[in-house]
Amino acid sequence: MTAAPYHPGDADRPVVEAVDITKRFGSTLALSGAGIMVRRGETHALVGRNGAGKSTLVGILTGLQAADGGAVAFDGRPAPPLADRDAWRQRVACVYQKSTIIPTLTVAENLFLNRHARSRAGLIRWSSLRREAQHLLAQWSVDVDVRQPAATLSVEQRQFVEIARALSFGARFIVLDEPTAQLDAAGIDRLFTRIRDLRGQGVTFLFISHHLQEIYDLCDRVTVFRDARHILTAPVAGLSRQALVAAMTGEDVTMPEADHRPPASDAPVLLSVRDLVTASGARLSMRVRAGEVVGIAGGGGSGKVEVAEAVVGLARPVAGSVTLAGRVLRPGSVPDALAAGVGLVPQDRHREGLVPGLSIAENVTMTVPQRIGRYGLISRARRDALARDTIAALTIKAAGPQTPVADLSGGNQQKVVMGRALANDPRLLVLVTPTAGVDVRSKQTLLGVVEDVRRRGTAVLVVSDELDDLRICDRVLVMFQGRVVAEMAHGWSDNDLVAAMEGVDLHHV
Amino acid sequence: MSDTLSTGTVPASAPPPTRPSSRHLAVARLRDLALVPAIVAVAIVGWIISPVFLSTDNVLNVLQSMSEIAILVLAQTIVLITGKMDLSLESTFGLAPGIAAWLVVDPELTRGLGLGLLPDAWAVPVVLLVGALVGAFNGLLIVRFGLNGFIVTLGMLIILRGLLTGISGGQTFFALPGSMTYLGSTSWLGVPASIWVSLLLFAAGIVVLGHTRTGRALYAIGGNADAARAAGIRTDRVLWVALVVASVLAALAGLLISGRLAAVPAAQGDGAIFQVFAAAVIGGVSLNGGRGSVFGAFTGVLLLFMIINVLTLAGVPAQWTNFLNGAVILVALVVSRITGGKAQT
Amino acid sequence: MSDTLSTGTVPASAPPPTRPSSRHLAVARLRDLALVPAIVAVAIVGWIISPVFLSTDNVLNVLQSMSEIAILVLAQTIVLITGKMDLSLESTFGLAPGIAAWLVVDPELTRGLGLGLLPDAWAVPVVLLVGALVGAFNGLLIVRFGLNGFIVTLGMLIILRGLLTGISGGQTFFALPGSMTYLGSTSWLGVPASIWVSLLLFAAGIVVLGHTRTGRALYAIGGNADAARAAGIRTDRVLWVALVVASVLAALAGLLISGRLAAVPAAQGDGAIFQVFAAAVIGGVSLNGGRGSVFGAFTGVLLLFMIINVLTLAGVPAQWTNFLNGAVILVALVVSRITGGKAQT
Amino acid sequence: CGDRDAGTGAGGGKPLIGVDYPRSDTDFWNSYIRYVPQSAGELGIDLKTTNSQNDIANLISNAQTFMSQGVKGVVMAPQDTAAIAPTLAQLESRKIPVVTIDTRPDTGKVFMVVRADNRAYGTKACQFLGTRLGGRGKVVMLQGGLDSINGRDRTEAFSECMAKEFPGIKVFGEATDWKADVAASKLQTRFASDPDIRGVYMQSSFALSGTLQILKQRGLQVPPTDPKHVFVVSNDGIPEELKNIGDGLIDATVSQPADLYARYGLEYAKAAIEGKTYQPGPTDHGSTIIQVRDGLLEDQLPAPLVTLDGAPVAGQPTVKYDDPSLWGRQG
Ligand SMILES: Nc1ncnc2c1ncn2[C@@H]1O[C@H](COP(=O)(O)OP(=O)(O)OP(=O)(O)O)[C@@H](O)[C@H]1O
Ligand SMILES: Nc1ncnc2c1ncn2[C@@H]1O[C@H](COP(=O)(O)OP(=O)(O)OP(=O)(O)O)[C@@H](O)[C@H]1O
Ligand SMILES: [Mg+2]
Ligand SMILES: [Mg+2]
Repeated sequence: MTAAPYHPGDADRPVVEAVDITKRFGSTLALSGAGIMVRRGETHALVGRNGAGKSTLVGILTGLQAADGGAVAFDGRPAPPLADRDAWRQRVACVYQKSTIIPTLTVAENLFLNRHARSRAGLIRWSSLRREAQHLLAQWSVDVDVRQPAATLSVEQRQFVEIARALSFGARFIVLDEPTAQLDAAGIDRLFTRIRDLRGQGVTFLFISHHLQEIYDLCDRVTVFRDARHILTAPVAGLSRQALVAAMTGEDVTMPEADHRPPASDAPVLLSVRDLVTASGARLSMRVRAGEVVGIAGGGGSGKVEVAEAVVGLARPVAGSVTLAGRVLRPGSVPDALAAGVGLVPQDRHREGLVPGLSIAENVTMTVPQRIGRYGLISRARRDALARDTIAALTIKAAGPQTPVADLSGGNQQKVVMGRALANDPRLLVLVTPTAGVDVRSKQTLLGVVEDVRRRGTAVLVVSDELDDLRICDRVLVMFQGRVVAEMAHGWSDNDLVAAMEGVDLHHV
Repeated sequence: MSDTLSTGTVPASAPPPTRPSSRHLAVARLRDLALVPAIVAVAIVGWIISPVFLSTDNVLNVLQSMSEIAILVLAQTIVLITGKMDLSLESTFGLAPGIAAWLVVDPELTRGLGLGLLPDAWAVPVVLLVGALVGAFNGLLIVRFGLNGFIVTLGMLIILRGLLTGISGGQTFFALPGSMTYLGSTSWLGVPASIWVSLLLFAAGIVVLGHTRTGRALYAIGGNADAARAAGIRTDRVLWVALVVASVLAALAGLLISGRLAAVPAAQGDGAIFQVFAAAVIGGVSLNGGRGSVFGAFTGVLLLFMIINVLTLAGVPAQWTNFLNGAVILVALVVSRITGGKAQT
Repeated sequence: MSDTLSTGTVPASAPPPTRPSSRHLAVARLRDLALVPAIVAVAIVGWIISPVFLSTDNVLNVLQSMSEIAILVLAQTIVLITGKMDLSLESTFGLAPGIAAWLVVDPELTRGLGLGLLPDAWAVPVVLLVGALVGAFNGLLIVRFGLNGFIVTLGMLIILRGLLTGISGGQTFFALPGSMTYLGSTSWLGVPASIWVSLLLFAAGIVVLGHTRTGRALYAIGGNADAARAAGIRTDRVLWVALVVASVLAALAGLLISGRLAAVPAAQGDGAIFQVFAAAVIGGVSLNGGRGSVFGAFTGVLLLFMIINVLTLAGVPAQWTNFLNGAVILVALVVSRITGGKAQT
Repeated sequence: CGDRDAGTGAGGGKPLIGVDYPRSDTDFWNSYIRYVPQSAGELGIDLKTTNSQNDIANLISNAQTFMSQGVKGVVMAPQDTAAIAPTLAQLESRKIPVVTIDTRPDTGKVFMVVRADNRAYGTKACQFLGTRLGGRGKVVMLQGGLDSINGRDRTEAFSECMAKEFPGIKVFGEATDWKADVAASKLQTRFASDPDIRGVYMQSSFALSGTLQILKQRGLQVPPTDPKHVFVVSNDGIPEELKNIGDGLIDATVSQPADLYARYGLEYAKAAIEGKTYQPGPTDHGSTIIQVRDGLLEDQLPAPLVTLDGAPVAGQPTVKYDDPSLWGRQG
């Protein structure tokens, strides 16, 4: 990282200031007279619920999109024209929320896209480019061959490639839009260490996250957006968590401590997984009683998602069996799992959760065609009625059941996925990272729903590495490198769980 | 962050940001009707150019001459909605009746063309069977082996056309049995049967794609195949079905035109696929899957054939007909882009 | 997770899950050479069928007869890598020299065909200019107006072909000026110039697409256009350039074949696009953009033409040539799928 | 056999001749394709054959292949008469004689052109329709493809003859691209706009069955004596047409001599290899060789008009539909 010369004279001028920004997408007002001011050298947090307009502001601050109204200034000077990408890139680097990795290109090329090392003849020098790439990734302990296509990277490795690239421009101002959503605890640690390092060198950050704790750990000041508007900007230190959430949600919510009531110990065993072995070698055996919420925790690559997918039939296990309420599920068959009463919230809502072009009603009822019609014919009225129920129950913000899910904000989309999982009144609900990228308020709703269904006797599997998700579980199985290494009853301490996920057994050192 | 969790009652949520999405809905529904004004306009222009244009005779003529291509468009629409494409339909259109004729036609009557292996009654079943087999083979390569649909069906287009040339020796099959010519040449209630057949198929298509489980599954697969699979839709099976149904429809369309011509020329359907794509896309069917309607596709093919008919009636010079056809397609495309309002990707 | 965040030192990360990445890499590099064994095999088979196959004469024949299509394949490869497609190339191939001939050819010499408006020296610049204009028009509709590339260029294919039929009245332009016939008919060092030209263009293509920022920008756009834009690539401009370059290449290829024929038939290039796509895809170029190489495309077109040549030498029955051509494409596709090892999407 | 090159051709002294078929997807050319090996057998010729699939670029490459294979003569039917010139020049430089079938190259030297006069087809059809309609009424001409020289010749001759000799007849020319379905729908459109159409001239048999279906659908298949009768003239002379004339479904066709194309194409090629030469004038097979330009001879084979009764039309003789000399009656 080459430190650019520091001009003390500029210190009072904000690194970036956006005033009165308005942005529309068709009929959606994404930003309405919103603004932000980031001071030199600070780490500034931007928070707000899903769809508040955070990422849209990022797009405007980094010159990817033009605002419909308002002005952006860097160091007190107006922002360069949109076409002049180079000028923008000198002022600001960014890790976008949406992946900007090009899967068909090699890791090395992704890191140096459009700024390849060139010989004097103007031709790309691939060998030196690879060397630089290797060097860059080594700093982040990302151990991959830079010659392989980026498509082969894990989600986490990709995120590090994005981060490494953004930080390698030598920009003095860096925007991070939910950089931690895809990282495990160790990865987040590495990132934060690095951010603190750079901050020490005078680099300014704009940091977006739905993990409020990260805001308190890392940031100096925070700006809150709500419903496309700027609500407040204040020093983090002086703002209570309560006040912050109130600003985000616009209501003074009290946060009662979860009153955990374990299921009756005589409840029948509903799900039993026997010697399940996935294609990648992860193993799982367990029994879950009716009304029980069981967590499966683990870091990246621990195999937790693979076993969950094998249980619900999304992936075909190599060995083992899954029995739900006495019925042995056909391996690798989602329809059979559905028929037996499995509801699923898959890991990635964009990839497996939603058909963006179709309406909420169609998405929600996709797993239950038999409930909305007979003889293969679909009754629109029944479908819409069912969807309206879901919309009400999960407080999905939408005009109606016919709204295409592509028009919803992330949190609301996730609720639709949850609605789809609940549509067939499941006996077993499997939730894979159910609250990823979801704002605090929506998180509350979603986890509240879990509490409701478990009361009705549904067994729930929560597959996640989010401590918040796992806190509602009666017990948590911790996986590490494909094996269950620990089981923790409700009331575990965060330290123990995190240590177990990292393969360290604190009690047997 | 445990303090953010609440297992108590869900508090009333903040009022949603205003979204005039009812307008959005209206647009979505209107998209189906997007071409209707254009159709009316062409009808008026046609009537001004030649009063004959709106005569029953000419209207039936337009409907009949578009009926076979329309069924191809329906077939292609089904495949396009799943996010695939099937170029080979134009060859199936010729091959299916060609094979039936080859197996059935008496070599005595046609100087050795045809084998006369099967009795006449088999002709129509064979046509449909060939369609089903072609569809199944496409399915094998595309769904099972994961080959790219565009290039598989491109190869099949060439192969099937070559197969027809091979078995017919490039000649036209004549002396078709009555069962093969019946549908294409008879009239019901004074209206050619092929018009009835195509209209009925479109009506069925509207119902199936709009109001049945399988139909909606096509949209789900086209919109996001992984999500459809996770929702318990047997995506592979539905894709096979779509490909087979499309090929069978193409075979049926081929049967109709063979009936109308009372013959199967070796070049039957040659180049038709361009028109088929154009009609489907003008009718609002997306090439990326998941979007479009059967009714829209129908308006697309209707508009195209009305314009061709007007051009014929107006007697445009022969060397400029191709140019005008192309121009019509491009203009219709741009217009449908403007009325549709969304960038096509 | 607050408790894990405050540590100062970076903890040693867990060992990453093992990935057989070296094997993966080998495959990636080998994909370029995937067709070489097939080419060698065909050469051997060809030589067994007819010893003439490997004679200099015949090799030059194969290279020359593929040279123009090969340039079209190069053009299509450039467009495909950006994730678009250009069907209209086959019409530009005929139209560009057609317009030049129309403007230049003396009507006295050709029974009224042609206008004789421009001096002979203008012919070649006009050919290239027409190519550039067609590409720019495609760019206008696709890049600027956001229309779907497949359907725009399909419309353009029909329109441009119709335009050529229109200006020529369907006839063949002949009596071309020497400047138009030179490249297509002369020989350098005993090898036809069109072979040199096509090889040089491919070499240039390999360098540009593999080793310049613009070339890599094509791949980036094809892989993920939004990401490419975020990386500072002017995606719109690069797409325009790709479309214009492709059309100019098509025009140049048309010039070569017109030179070889000393004429511009109205049907020049008719149906060639099928072969072009087949060659590119067999050569490993993805229809979804972002993947494929110029060298691979070259091996694709070489393989196709070698097989066609072998079939010709073997004297397959006329009726079955089409079928065999189609079968060859399909088989090559399946084989390249097996050697490539990845499902094509 | 010629003694110059004896022994170099395969099969001990039989001359090796390359024949390129122009296309294999039409009835007419497939008949030709069937006659070629037959005639080659009769004439004692070794054959190499290729198929240029209606694409001049293929034809050029095939000619190259012939040269590589060492053929001594080439028979081809270039559908593009301008673009073939460089290939002819190349063959000439290798001293390989060329006979073209069906078309006459615009430039370049060939040993002999074997063809029937396509303009005469159009004129014959015009005279037949003109006299039968009594010089009045409306006729539809189903043209072939605009990019085909033969189609253009027929169109021009028919239109010119109608304009000159039967100005009372209105001609609707419809381009069909040689496609049966296009022809059918255009004809139907014409019947919709002008129900009083009395004659149809189709430039090739491709439109045959579609036309018959339309006439049947409209109830117009009535005997010639009925005033509603629509006179139909076809072109090619394939067996189906002859049968239809016999059944009274169509009225006439022009018989293109597919068999003679094959036979004389090969015969002239063989003669050229043997060093024979020809002069303008009548031939031994009822045709005439004419010199169309310097160094270009053309054997114009008879292409008779075939009718139900074989009675002369406008003073020209016609052939009765069941005459055994017609190629469509053989085989
Ligand atoms: N390209 C787009 N087209 C249409 N609507 C869009 C587009 N981008 C964003 N929106 C809409 O604008 C609003 C703001 O979106 P934005 O992505 O800025 O939210 P966010 O605050 O980043 O939310 P999240 O926390 O879920 O990332 C949302 O309603 C979203 O649906
Ligand atoms: N020289 C010919 N001799 C006999 N019949 C011909 C001739 N030319 C054309 N025809 C008739 O027209 C049909 C096709 O002719 P031609 O080869 O000229 O087509 P084309 O214009 O190249 O057509 P396409 O558009 O299909 O390429 C044949 O079925 C044949 O009956
Ligand atoms: Mg966001
Ligand atoms: Mg053609």
